[in-house]
Amino acid sequence: MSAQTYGLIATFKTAPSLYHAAEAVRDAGYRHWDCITPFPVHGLDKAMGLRRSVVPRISLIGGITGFCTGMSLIWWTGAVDYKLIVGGKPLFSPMFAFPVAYELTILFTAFATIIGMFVLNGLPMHYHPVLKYDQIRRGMDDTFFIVIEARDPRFNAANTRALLEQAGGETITELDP
Amino acid sequence: MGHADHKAAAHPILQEVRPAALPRAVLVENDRSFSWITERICGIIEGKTPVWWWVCFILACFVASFTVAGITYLVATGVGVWGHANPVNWAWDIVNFVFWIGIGHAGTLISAILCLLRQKWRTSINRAAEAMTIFAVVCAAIFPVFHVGRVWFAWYLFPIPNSNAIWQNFRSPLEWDVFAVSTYGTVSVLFWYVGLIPDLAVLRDRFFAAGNKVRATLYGLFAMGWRGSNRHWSNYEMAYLILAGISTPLVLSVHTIVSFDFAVSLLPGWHTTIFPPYFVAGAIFSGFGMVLTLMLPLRAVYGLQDLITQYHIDCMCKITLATGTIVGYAYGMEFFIAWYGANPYEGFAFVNRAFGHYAWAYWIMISCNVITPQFFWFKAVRENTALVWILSIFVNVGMWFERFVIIVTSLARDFLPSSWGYYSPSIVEVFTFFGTFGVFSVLFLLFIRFLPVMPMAELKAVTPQADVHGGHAKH
Amino acid sequence: MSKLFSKSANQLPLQILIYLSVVAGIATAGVSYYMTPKYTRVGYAPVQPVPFSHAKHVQEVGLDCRYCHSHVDKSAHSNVPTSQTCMNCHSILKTNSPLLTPVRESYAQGTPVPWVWIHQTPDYAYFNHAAHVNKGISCVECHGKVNEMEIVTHMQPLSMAFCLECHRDPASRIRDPKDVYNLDSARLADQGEAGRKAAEAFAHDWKLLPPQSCSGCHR
Amino acid sequence: MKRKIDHPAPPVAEALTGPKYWRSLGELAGTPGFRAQLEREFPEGAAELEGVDRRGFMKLMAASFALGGAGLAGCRRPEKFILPYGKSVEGVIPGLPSYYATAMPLRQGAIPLLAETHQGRPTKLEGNPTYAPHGGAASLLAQASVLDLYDPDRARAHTRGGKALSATEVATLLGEIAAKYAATDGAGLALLADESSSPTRSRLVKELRAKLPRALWSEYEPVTDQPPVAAAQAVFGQAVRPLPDFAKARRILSIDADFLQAEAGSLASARGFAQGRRVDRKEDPMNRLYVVESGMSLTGSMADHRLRLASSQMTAFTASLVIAVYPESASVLEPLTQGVKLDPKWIQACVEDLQAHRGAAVVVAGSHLPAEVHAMVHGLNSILGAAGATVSYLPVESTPGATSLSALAAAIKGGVVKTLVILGGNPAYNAPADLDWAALQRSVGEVIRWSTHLDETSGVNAAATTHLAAAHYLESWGDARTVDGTVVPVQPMIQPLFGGLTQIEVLARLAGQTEADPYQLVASTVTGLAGAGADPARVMERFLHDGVLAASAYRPVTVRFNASRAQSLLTAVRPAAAPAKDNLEVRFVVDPKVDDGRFANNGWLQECPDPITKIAWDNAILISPRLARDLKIDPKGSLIQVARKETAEFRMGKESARVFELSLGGRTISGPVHIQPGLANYTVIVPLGYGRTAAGHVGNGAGFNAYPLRTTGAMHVGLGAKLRDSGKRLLLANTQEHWSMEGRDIIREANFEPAAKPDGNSYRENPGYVRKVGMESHTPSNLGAVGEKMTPQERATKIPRGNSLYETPQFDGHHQWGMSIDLNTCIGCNACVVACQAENNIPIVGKDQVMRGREMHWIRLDRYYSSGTIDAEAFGGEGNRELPEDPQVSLQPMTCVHCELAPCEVVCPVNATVHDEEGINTMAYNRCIGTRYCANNCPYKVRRFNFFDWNQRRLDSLYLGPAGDYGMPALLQMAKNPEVTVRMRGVMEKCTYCVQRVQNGKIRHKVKMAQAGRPGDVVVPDGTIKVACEQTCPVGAIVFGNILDKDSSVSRAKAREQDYAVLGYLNVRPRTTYSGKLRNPNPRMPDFQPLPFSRVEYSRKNEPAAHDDHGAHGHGAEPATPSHGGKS
Repeated sequence: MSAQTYGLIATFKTAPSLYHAAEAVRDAGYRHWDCITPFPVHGLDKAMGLRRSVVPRISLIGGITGFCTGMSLIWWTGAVDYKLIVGGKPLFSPMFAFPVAYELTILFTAFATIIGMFVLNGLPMHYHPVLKYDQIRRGMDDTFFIVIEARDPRFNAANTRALLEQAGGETITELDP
Repeated sequence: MGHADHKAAAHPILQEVRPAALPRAVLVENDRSFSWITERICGIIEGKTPVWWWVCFILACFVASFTVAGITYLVATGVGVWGHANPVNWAWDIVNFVFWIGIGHAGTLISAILCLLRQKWRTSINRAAEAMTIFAVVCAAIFPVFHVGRVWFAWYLFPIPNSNAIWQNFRSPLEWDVFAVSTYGTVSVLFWYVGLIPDLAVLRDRFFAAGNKVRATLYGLFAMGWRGSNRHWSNYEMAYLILAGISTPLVLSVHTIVSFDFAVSLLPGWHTTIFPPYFVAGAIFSGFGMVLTLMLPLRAVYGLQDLITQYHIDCMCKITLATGTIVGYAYGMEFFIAWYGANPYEGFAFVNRAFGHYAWAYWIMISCNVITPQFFWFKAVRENTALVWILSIFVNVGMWFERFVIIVTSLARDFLPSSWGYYSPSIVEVFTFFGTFGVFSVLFLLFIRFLPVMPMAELKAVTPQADVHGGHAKH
Repeated sequence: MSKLFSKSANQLPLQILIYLSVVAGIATAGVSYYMTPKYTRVGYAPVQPVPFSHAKHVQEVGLDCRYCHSHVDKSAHSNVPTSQTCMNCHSILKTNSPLLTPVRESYAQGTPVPWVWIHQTPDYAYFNHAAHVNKGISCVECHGKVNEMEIVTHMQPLSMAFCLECHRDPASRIRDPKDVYNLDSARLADQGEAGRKAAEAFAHDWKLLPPQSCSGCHR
Repeated sequence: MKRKIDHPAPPVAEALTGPKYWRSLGELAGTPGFRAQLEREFPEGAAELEGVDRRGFMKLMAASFALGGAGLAGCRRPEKFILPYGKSVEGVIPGLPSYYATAMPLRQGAIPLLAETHQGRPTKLEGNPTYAPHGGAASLLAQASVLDLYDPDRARAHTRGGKALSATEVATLLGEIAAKYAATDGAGLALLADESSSPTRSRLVKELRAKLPRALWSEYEPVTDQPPVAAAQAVFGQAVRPLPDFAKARRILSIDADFLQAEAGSLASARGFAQGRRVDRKEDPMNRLYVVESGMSLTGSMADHRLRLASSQMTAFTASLVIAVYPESASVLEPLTQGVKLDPKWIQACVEDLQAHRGAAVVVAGSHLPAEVHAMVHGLNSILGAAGATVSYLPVESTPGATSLSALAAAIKGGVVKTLVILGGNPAYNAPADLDWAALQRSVGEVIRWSTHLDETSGVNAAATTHLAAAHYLESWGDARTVDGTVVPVQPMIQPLFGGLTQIEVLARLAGQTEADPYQLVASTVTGLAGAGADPARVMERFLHDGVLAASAYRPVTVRFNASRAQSLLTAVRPAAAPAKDNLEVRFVVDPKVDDGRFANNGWLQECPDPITKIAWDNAILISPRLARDLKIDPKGSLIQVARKETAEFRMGKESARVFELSLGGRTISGPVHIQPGLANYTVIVPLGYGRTAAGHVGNGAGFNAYPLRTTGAMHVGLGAKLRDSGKRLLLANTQEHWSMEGRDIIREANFEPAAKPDGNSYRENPGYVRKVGMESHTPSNLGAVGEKMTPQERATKIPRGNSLYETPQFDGHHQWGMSIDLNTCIGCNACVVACQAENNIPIVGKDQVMRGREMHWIRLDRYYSSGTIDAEAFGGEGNRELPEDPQVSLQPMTCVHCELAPCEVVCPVNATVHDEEGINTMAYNRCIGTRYCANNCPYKVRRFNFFDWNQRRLDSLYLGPAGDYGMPALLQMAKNPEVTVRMRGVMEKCTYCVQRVQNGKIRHKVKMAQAGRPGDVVVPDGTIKVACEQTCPVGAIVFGNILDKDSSVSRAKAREQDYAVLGYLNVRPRTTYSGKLRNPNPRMPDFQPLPFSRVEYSRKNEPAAHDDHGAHGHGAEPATPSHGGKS
């Protein structure tokens, strides 16, 4: 059975109930599980035991790349490839190169951040078992879910369902893979 | 927005101390439920297209056609169809550019700076404000692109390797502008889009449920398969925070660089170091003016009084007042610096601004930008929506004239009196500018018709029932 | 809720991304290959009104470049010879060749022979032949080995980048002044260590300072 | 590989050969009717255009000129062709210009020229340096005359009653007339011609009159530019004419004489005047110029003392002067001065100064003044010892028996004229109104008219007139004399484009010669003049090569002033009533640009602003500020007058002039009124030469015609005129809106000599006075301590950092170019403006665009007035409301100054304007995208933007865009300099220091040196490269050269202590610097000013209190309140 199922999904009506249920699932030691919320619920990361996102590191790499790109582009074009005397200004100076390097820093940071976010989230993923759940529309609207995946080593259809029920989950359903 | 409180909540000491909650302003009135918010906002998109929308849309298209016609004529014939001439080589083109860019700034400001400053009241207006930013940047970009003499060579502005082996001049503020404005446009679109993803997912599912597969697919494609996973929210929130974080210096840098177009030159009246803060303040000022001008009618038409509350209007009026006063201070400071600098050329530029050929423009600017916002000191004014709306239009007019005064009066009478001149616009530029309001309106109308005008996820996050700790945030 | 997107839709974004990258890559490569002078100019070998063979006239007859392209060392232009120049010999040789009809007619009527223009710089670029051939730059640098060509072919891109290559490093391109019109000669810099030294000395003694800014070529 | 190409089919030879081919650009561009136009343009002259080098021709084309259509080979690129000559042309090297000596004939004084031709196309004219008095200078008119050659409005064929005549038919026709009138001894034949200095014409006229003694020969010029011979005849008993030598004169008094521009020989005069004016070191002497005039001429603008006086009162003034010099004459002259108020102190001090410089003083009087004034001036010059020293007297060679126009008119009225031959001139347009010339001409049975255009005169009864197309002088063989009598050749540069005839050819045929070859006609005159001994072939060769005939100048004659004969002339004269508000004096002046109207169809001249009024494309009725106030039409100004009030009303930047009706003696004209400071209060100045109706596309409708107001009795000055407002307005294209320097340090002036009480402000006391004026005088040096210590040569290459944030890259070129402009000698003649236009293919833009401020001139003349009454209050005030009645004028040629730290370059986003290795601020048109940022950031506002496709679009349909015609007429293409890119729309342009001349000069020198075995000798010797403005400058005010060479003339000019950089405080370090202007007022004169007005204004404006600590430097001195003006 567990081979045929993606996992279990439980419904929670309010944010606090979800929060406490998440704490319970976390404490039960599950790793492959998730909360589905219509908006980012404060504190839920901690309740789920999630670590701080690594997006900032990717952003930092992007930013540094952007800055270096800007500076080296301006240095190479102006002071190496084609040395033109423009208004008596030096061939290269970090001062006049700064605005462009600065803008490129931001641009590259933005790209890195978004790409990083997508990659970390595994998006775009238009097909997903959770999305097939017929109540998922409510999950985008006003209802909260907890999904525990079958591939979790601790997953056991009965125990897991019991855990969710205990935590206050309603309408606990198995998801097709 | 959640991350801020989340961090505060995470702090152990705060958790223990549990400080007494200050009474908070009501951001969503009448204690609305989550689904009320969803219904209300998605309803705008799902409902039948109202007649007024069609009327406005056709009117906007008509107005936009003026820009299209004006630009077509310009490109086919030459920049001479505008009123430019020596010594005024920049006029309405750059005035309009700076004007639109300035308007755009409020959008980024509301979404990014207020986000960083944990001003939760921004949530109801930030989506529309960001849209406004993007559309304003589109309108702004029209002018610098088409004001050049040979627009078909505008690609020379980008560092593309070519067989002429020549590169750009990165000392030019105009080249900085190219990077600043294109970065600004790109980042604004990305920021806006990232904010839209969860809402697009809502629309995807709702349209699917309603059986409209085509629109569900379209929204679905752009929703990228968003499923509300909290693991996603975690990265998403962080990315959104970073985007807000970089948008803030970006928005400041963009208008700083736009002001460099003038500050870096040596023209009296342009050559002044106070331009960057002065321009940024002016941009915020004009941007909030425009936000008010747009949001107040929208609020009335769609009955969003519970989402855009009197508190929001009050906040925006106060910001307008503050920035307007900064701008007024800058006007005064310019005169002081000119006098204190004891440079006769500089001194004359400012005296001439106030009392020369273009004094009328200067005094329009002063009355609209310095005097108008002072009405916002009065609570009665701030609470009178109609009056706020009218004053916001004055602010828009005043800020347009500010750019006109800076650009045209300085150029018209510079160093050598022999080359002094007078600029007056041709009908072509007047219509081209007029048309950009149509361009903006077309885009904005499309936006309110097809995209959620408010960020549902964010709105829900600021409702009392979103708090996982139950009562303590309840007032 | 049933499926809006099928499982295969998950591959779609990646596929689109790859597809776009490939298209963009091809477009970039195509533009930089097909739309630059290296392609649009190099290899141009139009049919001329008279099938004049440089190879024959230089290698068999032994004509110097300057016999026909007179004043190349004085003028900005390297003159294309008048029909009279052709007729100097062809009034005696091959007087009845049908191939030479345009030349004879031109000479008789004073009308020009419409030679197709091959090595053509843009109107805003002012190339001066005299300035180059008198400074050790051989014809071959820009025109290739015309002495071996049956049909004159455009050999170098003659783009601004091409000009700059040499203007930035003239010493590597110069020839001994006596070899300028000898298209089979080698550049000084290609003649071993002694040649390289000679090239350096040449550049120094002749105070070679080819312009690298606009005014050198654009007026 | 990519090598394989589909070869296009070989071009069909027939389709491509022939003259059609090189001109077929238009066809390829798809201009409809191009062929037809071609036939019209080159009906006969096509042959010599064959084989014009196509590559040179192609250089004309702007980057935009895309060749499509017929020649397109596949999609690679359009096919173009090289079209060599069929037969080699001797002496022509395609790609190298040839220079030939010629001369531009103009009334009595020709201008010797060198014409630059490119494969048979003359494109540029320069003065012939062999003719020493001009020293290689050419005038404004000479510079522009090359465009007349290519005027598309020229008569394109000989016609009779509208039908074309062939050259043979014309010869037959003229032969028939000759034969017909030979039978009557010429009775019934009358000839009317304009003046000419041509010895050949003079010879032919003599021949003609010998053959046809009863034929009438009359000469008419609407304006005179030489003193009347009658006066000299009266006082000397000899027909002589004075030729002043201004170079020798230390004191000059000009009585209403604009000898720097309007008078004959102005080029030589200006050059001589500048020689006496130029001050390189403080030891150098400087001449002093007194001017008494009614108008505001260029000469007046140079005056050290200027007295405004009505022209009709010049007699009284001259008489007073003579009395002061020679009191014995009082009895005779006193009556002449009756009723005229003159300041006796002014006259006394002036006379004392002139007398103190006996033998080095000269008095000149305007040609338009009556004979009695000239008689008195002759007397004055005799007394002052000027005769033989600063004035020589040349014999006058006039055509014997030439009658006046009035006499001819009488003859026509009398019905004796059966055939009238009108050679040149334009009497229907410019004859005195009382003659009613058009009616007279219509009454003559047969009229034969020879002229370049089908003008007003040709249009009178056109159906019955035979019109002979005249050749332009650049298409003609001829000869002429310069003002000193030197014979110069007129040599054709090109076969007549429209088969035109020369005047001498027509005359020779009328005189019965059947083989009238103009070359032979000239050759026989010249060899005749050269004397019997000389080898004729050698004489002609020399003559044509040098461009002058050696020792052919008139020999000065010695004259003796006969006082009693003068007395008899003067006793009859009575002073005229003083002009007043309701009795205005009208003074007709020759226009500096269109002359008497003959150059009206020249776009370069029309677009060139008047040197004083700065109005282009129009003339205007000039009135004084006083009269304007009386008429209540002086501009209102604004509530708070932050800058000085304009002299004209500007609406949206365009001068909106009131149209007034000016009536004189029952005749009325109407024209726009322009307030001109410096005029005599009640004198109205009316420039002639405008309002043409049949000049051509350019000249028609420009300005108003003033000739209908002129009568035989009042040709130059008329009294009793009235002005009446018509209520209408006319927009004028004024290129300079603001007239005041606003107390800025732009033109730095000082008095030459100290005042009676020395105050350290004069040049002699402080030659470096320019450094005590302006922002730099009290700010740290821009060069820094290190830079200050450098030599100018080091500064040019190392570019000292000064106090800058940045270290600047060094310039490593072999030369460093620089320019110096001497404001002290510049007379503002505008020759540089048009010379630059011709050299650099600068388009004209038309009146409408000039009004908008889009004129394209790379060099302009800024003209400022100063009156010392500027208001010092920060927010303006009363002093700014006053229009100066008697201003000082300061002129400044302004062009790109090639800043070393150029602000324009920094702001260009695409590197379209950068510096080259030799210090030139270059402009790469093909890189420019047209952001116009550079123009905004140029403090000198010298950059010009191509708002439209000026070259390819018709000026009257610029706003139609693609709906209008595209392409430049082939004829105008021929006028373009192949060495300079023709700019397309959307690009910026500006002075390039004639980079084409610089580059070609360098290449020519390097090639020469390499071929001479001195390849390392790459530095061009000083003087080899001359830029266009420098080369034509009559006063040598502009010097260009290599500043690395410390002995070059430019280095020496820049070493003058009064050398300064305009707006130097900006630290842009211009390569073009200016030498300060000096004024040389006489401290004993009542109107002496201890400081030039511009300096007074500078001090007033820059708060004397704040500058007290710099008082020692001289600019802080409290200025004297000007003696006139003041706050009213």
